Order: sequence, then structure tokens, then C-alpha cells
Amino acid sequence: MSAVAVEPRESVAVEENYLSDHTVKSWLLTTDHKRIGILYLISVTLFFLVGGAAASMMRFELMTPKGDLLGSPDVYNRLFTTHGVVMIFFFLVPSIPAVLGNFLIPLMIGARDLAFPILNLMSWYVYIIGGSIAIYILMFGGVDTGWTFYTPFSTMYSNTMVVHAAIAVFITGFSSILTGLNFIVTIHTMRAPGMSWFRLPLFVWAHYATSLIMVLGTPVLAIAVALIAVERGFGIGIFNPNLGGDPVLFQHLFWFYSHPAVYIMILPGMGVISEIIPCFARRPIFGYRFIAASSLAIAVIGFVVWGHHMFVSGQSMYAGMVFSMLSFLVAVPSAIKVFNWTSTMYKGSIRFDTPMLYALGFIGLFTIGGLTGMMLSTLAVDIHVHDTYFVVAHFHYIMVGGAVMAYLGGIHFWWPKITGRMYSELLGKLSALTVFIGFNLTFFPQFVLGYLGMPRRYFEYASEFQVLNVMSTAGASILAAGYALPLFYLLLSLRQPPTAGKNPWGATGLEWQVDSPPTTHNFDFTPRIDRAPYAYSPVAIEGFDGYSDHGSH
Amino acid sequence: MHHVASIKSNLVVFALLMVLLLATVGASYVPLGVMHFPVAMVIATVKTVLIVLFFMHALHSHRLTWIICVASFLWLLLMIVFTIIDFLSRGWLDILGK
Amino acid sequence: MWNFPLFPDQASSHASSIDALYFFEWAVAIFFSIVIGIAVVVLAVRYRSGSKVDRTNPPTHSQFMEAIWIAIPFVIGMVMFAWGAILFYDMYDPPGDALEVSVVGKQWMWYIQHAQGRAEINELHIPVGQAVKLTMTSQDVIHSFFVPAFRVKQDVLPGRYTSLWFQPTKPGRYHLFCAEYCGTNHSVMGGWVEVMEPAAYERWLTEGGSGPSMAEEGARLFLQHHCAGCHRDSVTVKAPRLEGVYGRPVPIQNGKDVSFVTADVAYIRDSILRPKSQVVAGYEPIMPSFEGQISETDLLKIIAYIKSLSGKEAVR
Amino acid sequence: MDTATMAHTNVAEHASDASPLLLHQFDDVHQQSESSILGMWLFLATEVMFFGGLLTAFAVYRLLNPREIALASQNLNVPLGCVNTMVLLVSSLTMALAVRASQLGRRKDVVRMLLLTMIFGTMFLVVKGFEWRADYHENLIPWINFEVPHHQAEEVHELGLVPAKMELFFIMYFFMTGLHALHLIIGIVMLAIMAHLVHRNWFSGSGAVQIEVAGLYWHFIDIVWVFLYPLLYLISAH
Ligand code: HEA
Ligand code: HEA
Ligand code: HEC
Ligand code: CUA
Ligand SMILES: [Cu+2]
Repeated sequence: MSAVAVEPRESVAVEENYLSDHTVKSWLLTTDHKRIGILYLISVTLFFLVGGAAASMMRFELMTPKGDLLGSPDVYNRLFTTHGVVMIFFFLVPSIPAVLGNFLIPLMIGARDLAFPILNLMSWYVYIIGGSIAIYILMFGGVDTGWTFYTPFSTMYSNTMVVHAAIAVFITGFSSILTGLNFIVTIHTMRAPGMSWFRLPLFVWAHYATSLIMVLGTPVLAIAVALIAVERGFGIGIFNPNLGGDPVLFQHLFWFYSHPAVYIMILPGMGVISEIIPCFARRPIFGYRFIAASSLAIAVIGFVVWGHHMFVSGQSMYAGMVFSMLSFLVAVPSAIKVFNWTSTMYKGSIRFDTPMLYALGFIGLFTIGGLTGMMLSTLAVDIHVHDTYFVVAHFHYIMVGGAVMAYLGGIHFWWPKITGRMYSELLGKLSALTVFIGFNLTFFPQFVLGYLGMPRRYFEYASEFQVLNVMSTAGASILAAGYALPLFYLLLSLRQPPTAGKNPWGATGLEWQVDSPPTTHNFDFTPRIDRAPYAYSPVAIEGFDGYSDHGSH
Repeated sequence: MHHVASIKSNLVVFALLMVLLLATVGASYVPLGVMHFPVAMVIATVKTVLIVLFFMHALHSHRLTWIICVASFLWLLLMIVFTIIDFLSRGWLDILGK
Repeated sequence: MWNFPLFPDQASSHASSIDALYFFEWAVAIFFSIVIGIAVVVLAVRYRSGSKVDRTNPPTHSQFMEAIWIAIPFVIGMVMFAWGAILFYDMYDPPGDALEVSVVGKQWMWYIQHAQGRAEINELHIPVGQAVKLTMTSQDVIHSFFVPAFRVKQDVLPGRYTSLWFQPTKPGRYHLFCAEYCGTNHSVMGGWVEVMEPAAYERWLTEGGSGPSMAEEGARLFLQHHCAGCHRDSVTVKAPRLEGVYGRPVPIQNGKDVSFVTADVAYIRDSILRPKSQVVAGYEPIMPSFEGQISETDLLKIIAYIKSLSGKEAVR
Repeated sequence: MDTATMAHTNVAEHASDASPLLLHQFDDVHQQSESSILGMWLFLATEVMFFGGLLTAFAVYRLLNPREIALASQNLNVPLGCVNTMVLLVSSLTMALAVRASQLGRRKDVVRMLLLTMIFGTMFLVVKGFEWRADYHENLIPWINFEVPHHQAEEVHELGLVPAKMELFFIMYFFMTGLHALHLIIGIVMLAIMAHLVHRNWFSGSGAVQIEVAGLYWHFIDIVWVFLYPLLYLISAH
């Protein structure tokens, strides 16, 4: 089936690639999008461990109803704030875009780099500055406002390092903005000849939509936290009701960013899934155009549903109804994707390698998370479940069961490309399974707890909730083991020589035509694209016995 | 590669901007009642359109530039309108706190 | 330890209707999860690599299918929206005969005051079968009044009143939680709602020593803060009588125009704290502001007093 | 398995016909200039939302506290604001002329026009500085010395207005104009660098693209002020 005009060059394992230069300086001053992707990979992983450690301590405390294991509620309150802030702003928002997006977008569209490589490096430094402040806060006092920073608690009553936290979030926001800006420009101007919009991989479409949200949403968060810092720092009234302000206004500004931000977290994940499924089903994706368009639809409609976090906040009833209705609309494009992925398996020739297992796990868990999101956007039901563990379960289903699964799936899928190494397939499958089981055991009981009425952010809770909480904690330990596993075998794989070959999965897509690891300039020739993506054929693969080094021969 | 605007057209646009500026200031002294605010905003918008089209050369650039201009303005409007919906409609119903 | 609950008590008139909607939504969720789950498993098994099945011409798109799976979630979504919105409205629109209870949240306790006068902390005693309406505010940060067994929740905000109503249907003792994070002791800011038989409730009301009712307290405060000096006794100061004001439209001087606002709790609160922001037509703006001089709890009492005058005819 | 065919345009080949200032990731100068201009437009979209957050807050507070905001706004100096708007509009004109000169390759004119633009920008800041100084002497600065101006005290008392809400106006006022001034300062520094580089003939051509990009930013600052002026100064001039 291949139509190759030019012989692909034989790849020689020892040849120069983007990883060849080992000096620290070459890493810290690099403008290579692939190296910056690696820098992000390392830093994002560290933050995940920090957030995960906080989660582990929280789950430990919640084994007993009395607040006895961690000593004081102030410790617990700092823990969940740290967990939320770190996991959202320093792990999940940058995870897929800044690691995989950075690495892959230029490769996928046939470019030598992003449009603004120096800006790209700058966004990593900005991120690191923000992150360092976050770590500083963690070590010298902590914050206890929750990741939502609601006023007037954050501005007038908390006596923790709120101003620092606001500054950290403010700064990190700019890293996100710069990344998004870079992606949009790159996708517009740097596509190789023949790479028309409808030949773009869906991963790129998803990142395009994500970048729109980053560019248009993040500045509002920056202003919202800046106002918090000013109000608190100067002791003046901006959101203080006694001084003419309104605390609900802060909630509007905050959620104007933070609802769309949940799509910053899930859209790239959806992009990853759209790459993995056709590859392992060995057939073109079903409904390409609808999946591409639905990413944009989610990004746009996602901007006008933020009030669904505020149904019981004292928002007017009319506003509540508008926001509720629009929330149901935003489910439609998500539904389109889920159904199209499922249909892609029809008449495929499906293989179950680690990335595919993660992708299938994603579909199931995201669906449950999304459908419980529907319950939350139902006005009357949300009255009861708002700020209970039902909400906690909902968003972990989407963010951990969805986005993190997709992230791990993507890391496993592109690991051979990034490093040139294969990992142990057995351990990979084991990790996917462990994560899936541990995850459900951790978070399914929380739906029940939430409807029973256990509020979130509780250090102590009523004793009848204990059994379900113990189940959840047990699940969390399995989950932690599941996450520790890839950390172990992926690092281990680095000790082997790079033998994965250009295209171990037999995948289409430009990134699979360059060396693994790619050379610094990605392409020796300017690629010319002459067909739609995902040109797999399930029939041609009948005699296919395992993936070979050069799938195209 | 780019359309080069003549000095004359630049000056004409500038003159229009000045006229509009005087118009806003003038309008603020005319008792327009509730129309006061919309009038001021319409004039500001016209000024913006002039600057964007002529000084920033949007008139002769890509469709994409147009889309970005309109979209960012629209997004701002979206944010303001949907936030105001809440504050404006509080108390429309005879239910305390709704 | 094994007889832990999996479902909350249904102890208010809202509970069963909300649960019905909740079950409907779970039915939809389970239906779609199962449909997708089964589809994934069946397709995965049938089309696993190496199986002998027909794989020719895998379809790559279908407008028809896309239309179907746009339409179905849309329709189901709109049903959920409408159902939820109608219930939501009912849950906030109180019946006329509701028992009035005032609530003030503060770090970290609930102060609750019954119209008949009895006050309590972190407990709420109410009679079964009787609709109860809460008027709530906060003295410091945002809290949220949450009774799971009643399926009700509402944030309480500083500087503002919000409200909530429910009708308990089953005697018993139910959790009261604070559901909005409010600082160190957020998780212990709560207590119990005690739903009693009406007779027991009557007994309870009086047994606290038949203290003055909220309105009576309010009447005392009305004198103490010299409100009566203008509003009741004065012949020199022209101030409106407050009988019959509550719940009526009041003419407000608005520049040269007069507009009407309904004198609800929020209006009366504003009239006391910021009297000059809305001046009754035909009066001079001479009433002083009482901002910072009356606590939230006293304010609620004075308002209760003014409310109690609503049965009487205004002497304007 | 391939989605692409490799065409024989070699990297080395394409580099040879390029200008020395072409960055390695671009194929040609056109692509490079297009990218920078698009990048700047997107950045401006970000800026719209950045100021937008403040405008939303201001809109809400104006709706909630109309009378205090209107009264507080009367303390601003309308004529000075008007003069300043003119100054900024003139700077936009000179900026546009600088772009024109660079497109025509007249380096001298470019430098001249950029310097003029900087001068007008600085003039704006100076006037603004005087306004702020006057605000300080009139005790209008929140946190530092805010109190209700004497001539308005009676009105505030009579109408039962809340002084804190007037202070709220000034918080928003200083936040927005301060942020605007910060942008202006960044703009002036940027123009200074541009002028220097053009003077040194550092750019190929006369830096038409770079000057154009800088111009976009400058005009945006102008547009922000076009809205701030009526929103803050002209609420109740009548
Ligand atoms: C990646 C993150 C992510 C994503 C993608 C989503 C997606 C959605 N979320 Fe979620 N949400 C969060 C993260 C996320 N959420 C977080 C972090 C919070 C808590 C914040 C805090 O307070 O700390 C939250 C809270 C939250 C609330 C507020 C709850 C409360 O505090 O009271 C609501 C309310 O409406 C909501 C709704 C939704 C909806 C409708 C979607 C939709 O986009 C989901 C759409 C998907 C589907 C519907 C599934 C696929 C569809 C099908 C399989 C077809 C069948 C469908 C139908 C029949 C409708 N979310
Ligand atoms: C990307 C987002 C993300 C991710 C990945 C997670 C992951 C997890 N979360 Fe997170 N969570 C949030 C986002 C996220 N969470 C947010 C936004 C909130 C709301 C905060 C707020 O209220 O403000 C929240 C709140 C929250 C709560 C509610 C707290 C409360 O309201 O009182 C709980 C409770 O169980 C919880 C648990 C977990 C667990 C068990 C994991 C697990 O998946 C984590 C597992 C990972 C690891 C364990 C890391 C692996 C670590 C190692 C291998 C090192 C070994 C560690 C030790 C030695 C300790 N989370
Ligand atoms: C100096 C005299 C004075 C005092 C003291 C005073 N008031 Fe008033 N009050 C007025 C006048 C005059 C008005 C009508 C003009 C206005 O609305 O401001 C008024 C209006 C009101 C209204 C609105 C009535 C309506 O018809 O809408 C309420 C409610 C009220 N006062 C309550 C109180 C309470 C409670 C106190 C004490 C805590 C109090 N007043 C103290 C003079 C006074
Ligand atoms: Cu009060 Cu939480
Ligand atoms: Cu949301």
C-alpha cells in the first residue's frame, strides 16, 4: 500500500539525534521543541509526584472519621489546596500540550520546529519560575484556600500564603498563554506542502482548539488572581461586600477561565485517543471531520457554561438556567467523539498493546465522568450534590480516568519515538490494568459518598461514611502502585540501546517517518503530503506478524 | 508585499479620529439620559474600527486577521454579557437571594 | 460496621422528586455506559487481529450516523435540563404559610433563630409536615447550609440574604453540614436538624423558658436603637409608619421619577443599613445609616418585627 | 504505511537562497513574517481578555453602584484626559507613518517617526503622572490616603452614598490606568530598541515586519485608552 517516492534513509542507531548533546548547558539553552518537550516531561512528572504525595496523605487521613492521623485540620486544608493547585496548574494543564504537543506538533505537520522556538523555551522558564514559587509556598507555610481561592476567605480570613499562590498561578498562566500562541501560529503557518486542514492529524486539531482556550481564557484567570493579590496585599476592598464589592463576581471571573480550563485538560487527551485507536484498530478513523469540528465546538461552547459551578452560590435563577442549558449543549460534541471512536473499531483488525489498553480505559471512564457531569449540570440535582464527594468523583473520573489515562497512553505510544526504546509490554499491560482497577476502587465509592451527603474538603466526617472511605483509600494505594510501575519500567528502558526503529507500531503519520529519536531538524527533506491521515487498511495487515522496524517495507 | 497606505489616507483617518474624540466629549455634556453610555461606546467602537482597519492594516490583511479581531472582541462581549446576566436578573423573581 | 448506608434518608418533600430525577439520570448513564462498554468489548473480540471476519470496506464516515448521535444526546440533555429546571424553581419558591427561621453562619457555627423567639446553635428543631423557610446570611466568609436528608443546600454570603425552604416529612435527626469551604474548622461546622412531631415541637418551643419571640425582641431593639422615635412617636419628624410596609410595593424617589420596589427582606435590610440609597417618595432623606451598629442577628430580629407589623394597616 | 512522499527540496538547498536573518525553522521570509504578524495579533487577543477581566469587573460594579461610581468619576480631569487621548492618537499617526516609511525602505524617516512616537508616548505618561500627582494631593488614592473629597462630602452624606464604593471606583481606575501605563512603558522601550536597530541597519530591508509588529502593539495600547477614556472620565461629565 505504500507509495513512497524516495527511499527512506536507513536509520543508523548511533547517528546524531536530538538527544546526542549531553551537556547541561545544551539542555537549558535549547530551543529545540523536542528537548523542551523533554524538559516539560521531567518537570511535569515531578509535580505529579508532589500532587500525588499530597493525595496519598489525604487518603491516609480519611481512613478514619476523626481527624486523628494528620494532627490538625490546617495540615489537611493545606494538603488538598496543594493537591488541587499542583495537579491542575502544574501538572494536568501543561501535561499533554507541553510534553506531547511540543514534541509532536512540528513532526506531525512536517515542520522543523515551532514558529517561535525561543518563546517556547521562555514558556518553560516561566513555568519553572511559577513552579518554584509553588514549591517555596509548600515548604514555608502552604496555602489553605482550596484551588478555587474563593473570596472573602482568601482575601480577608485565611492567614496563609495566598498572595504568593496568586503570583505563582499568575506567572504560570503566562507559560500556558505563550504555548497556546505558539501552537496556533505554528499550525497556521508551518504546515508542510500538501498538509491541508483536513489532512491534519486529529491530535493537531485538538491542540488547536486547546490553544484557543489557552489564549482567550488564561488572561482572565491572571486578572482574577491579580485582583485577589491586590485586595489582600493592600487590604483594600475589591470583592468585599461591605465595601461595595461582590464575592460572587470573583467566582464569575475565576470560572470564566476554570471551566474552559477543564477542556484544556481533556481536549489534548481526546487528541491522543484519536491517534491511538485508528492505529491499533488498523483502519481509518470514523467520522474524521466530525471529530475535528467537535474539538472546536467544545472549545467555543465551553466558554459559556461556567456558571454551572455556581448554582447555589447566590447567582440569579435566570443565569443558573442559561448556564445549565448550555452545559447540556457542550455534552453533544463530546458524545460525537465517544461514538466515533467506538465505531472506529468496527471492521478493524484490533491489537491490544499498552497504549490501546489505556485508550479503551479512557473511553469507559471518560464516559462515566461525562455522564455524571450531566447530573451536575442538572439544576435540581446539583443543589444536593454540589460540593460533595459526588463532584470529587466526577472530576477525578474525567481528569484521572480520562486525561491522565490519555496522557499515559500517549507516553506509551510515543515513547519509542521520543527515546528510541521499547519498554516491557508485559509490565505496560499490567500497569494499565492496575491503574484501571485501582482507579475505580478509589473513586466509584465517592459517588455513593457524595449522594449520601459527605461534603468535600472535610478533615473529619460522620462515622457512617467510614467503610466507603476505607475502600477509597485502599483503591488509592493500588492506584499509586499502578502509577509507580511505568515510572520504573520506562526509566529502565533507557538503559537499552535505541532499537525501536522508526515505526514500531506500523503507524501512519509524519512523525513515524523520521528517525527514533528524531534528528535535531526533524526532516532531512521537506515532506509533501498527498493523502488524508489514518490511511490504515485492516485487510492489508492480515499477514502482519508483529510490528517490524520499518512497517512501510 | 504589503499595501502601503498613503500619507494622505493616514491623515484623513487621524482627522476622523479627532472628530470622533470631540464627539465623545461633546456627547458627554449633552443630556442623553440612558443613551449616554451606549453612545459613548458606539463612538469608541468606531474609533477602534478605524484604527484597526487603517493604522493596523487589517483592511489589507488576511481573513484570519479579521477573524482574530472580531473573535477577541466577541469573546470580551461574551464574558461581560454572561456575567451581567447574573447581576442584572437578580431580584427579578420574588425569591430572596435568587 | 457492615450496615453502613448507601443511600440517604428521604426526609423532605423535595427528596423523592429529586431522587426520581437522579435515578432517571443514572439510568441514562448506565444505559450509555453499557451500550458503549458492550460495543467496545464485542467489537474488540470480533475484530481482534487475526480473527477470520469480513473487513472489506470499513466505513469512514456517515452523515446519517452522526446526525443520530447528535440528536439523541441533545434531546436527552434537554429533557434533563427542563426537568431539573422545573424542580429547581419549586425548590426555591416557598409556599406562603412557611414557618420563618433565620440563620446566620459564622466561622464555625450556625446561629439559628426561630420566629417565636427561641435561638439555638448548630441545631434546628422543626415540626414535621410544616414547610419551613430559612432566611440566611453570614457574618464573615461564605458558608453553605446543607441538609442531605432534605436534598437542600444554599450558600450564605456576607452582606446579603439568601433563602431556602423545605417541608420535612419524617421525624428524626438529620445531619446539618457546612458545604462551602470556610477555613480551619469547616468540617466540624455543622450539627443536627431535629424533625419533631408538632406537639413535641410546641413543647420544645416553650420549654426554653417562654422567652420573647423574635418579633418581640425586634420591637425592643426598635426602641433601643431609637427607630421608634421617628417611625412611631414623632410629630416633628416626618417618617413613614412601618405598619403594612412588608411585602408591599413602595414608591421610591428616583431623580424626578418614582419607581416601585417590593419591600422584601433585602429591601428592609438596605433601608436600615443604607437608608439614603432608596428614599421613599414624599419623605426627606434624614434617616441615619445603621451600618456597623446592628449585628446581623439583631438585624434579623428588627426585620422580623417590621414583618410582624405587616398585618396591620398602614397609617400613611 | 506512508502518508507522505518526500520531495527533493533539500534543507541545505533552501537555506542558500534565504536571507541571512531567516530563522532555521522557516522555509522562507514570507512564512517568517507572516508568523510574527499572526503571533502579534494573537497576543493582542490575549491582551483584550486581560483588560477584559477588569472591564467586566468594572461593568458589574458600575451596574451595582451607579451613583457612587458616577460621583467618584467627577474627580477626574476631563480636559486633561481629552488632551491625553489626542496625544495618544497623534502617536498612533506617527507610528503608522513609521510603518509606512519602513515599507518604503526609508530608514531615516523610520527612525524619525519612531522617535516622535516615543516622545508622544512619553508625553502621555507625563500628563498621566501629573494627574496621579493631583489625585494624591486630593487624597484620592486607595490604601494610601483615600477620603471623600470635601466638595462632595455633603452630597455623599445627603444621598447616603457609601464612601467605600467611591474608593472602589478609584481602585479600578488606578488598576486599569496603571496597567495601561505599564503597557505604554513596555511599548516605548520596544520602540527605542527598534529605532536603534533600524538606525544601525540591523534589519534586512528597513525592518518592515518588525516595525509593523511593534506598530500593532502600539495601536492596541491606543485602542485600550480609547475605551478607558469614556468609561472612566465621561461617566457623568454632564
Ligand atoms: C478535564 C476536566 C473536566 C471535564 C472534561 C469536565 C466535563 C464536564 N463537567 Fe466537570 N468538573 C471538573 C472537571 C471536568 N469536567 C472539575 C475539576 C470540577 C470541580 C471543580 C471544583 O469545584 O473544584 C467539575 C465540576 C463540574 C460541575 C460543578 C459541580 C458542582 O460544583 O456543583 C458541573 C456542573 O454542571 C460539571 C459539569 C460537566 C459537564 C456537563 C461536562 C461535559 O463536558 C461532559 C461531556 C461528556 C459526556 C456527556 C460523556 C460522553 C457522552 C456520551 C457517552 C453520550 C451520551 C450523552 C448523553 C445522553 C447526554 N462539572
Ligand atoms: C489532575 C488532577 C488530579 C489528579 C491526577 C488527582 C489525583 C488524585 N486525587 Fe485529586 N483532586 C484534584 C485533582 C486531581 N487529583 C482537584 C482539583 C481536587 C480539588 C482540590 C480542592 O478541593 O481544592 C482534588 C481533590 C481530591 C480529594 C478530595 C479532598 C477533599 O475534598 O477533602 C481526594 C480525596 O480522595 C483526592 C484524591 C486523589 C487521589 C487518590 C489521586 C490519585 O490519582 C493520585 C495517585 C498518584 C500518586 C499516589 C502519585 C504516585 C506517587 C508515588 C509513586 C510516590 C509515592 C508517594 C508517597 C510515598 C506518598 N483528590
Ligand atoms: C431620624 C429619623 C429616623 C430614625 C432614627 C429611623 N428612621 Fe427609618 N426612616 C426615616 C425616614 C424619614 C424614612 C423615609 C425616607 C427614606 O426612605 O429614607 C425612613 C424609612 C425607613 C424604612 C423604609 C420604609 C418604607 O416605607 O419603605 C424602614 C424599613 C425604616 N426606615 C426602618 C428603620 C429602623 C429599623 C430604624 C432603627 C434601627 C429606623 N428606621 C430609624 C426616619 C428614621
Ligand atoms: Cu462554614 Cu464551611
Ligand atoms: Cu465546569
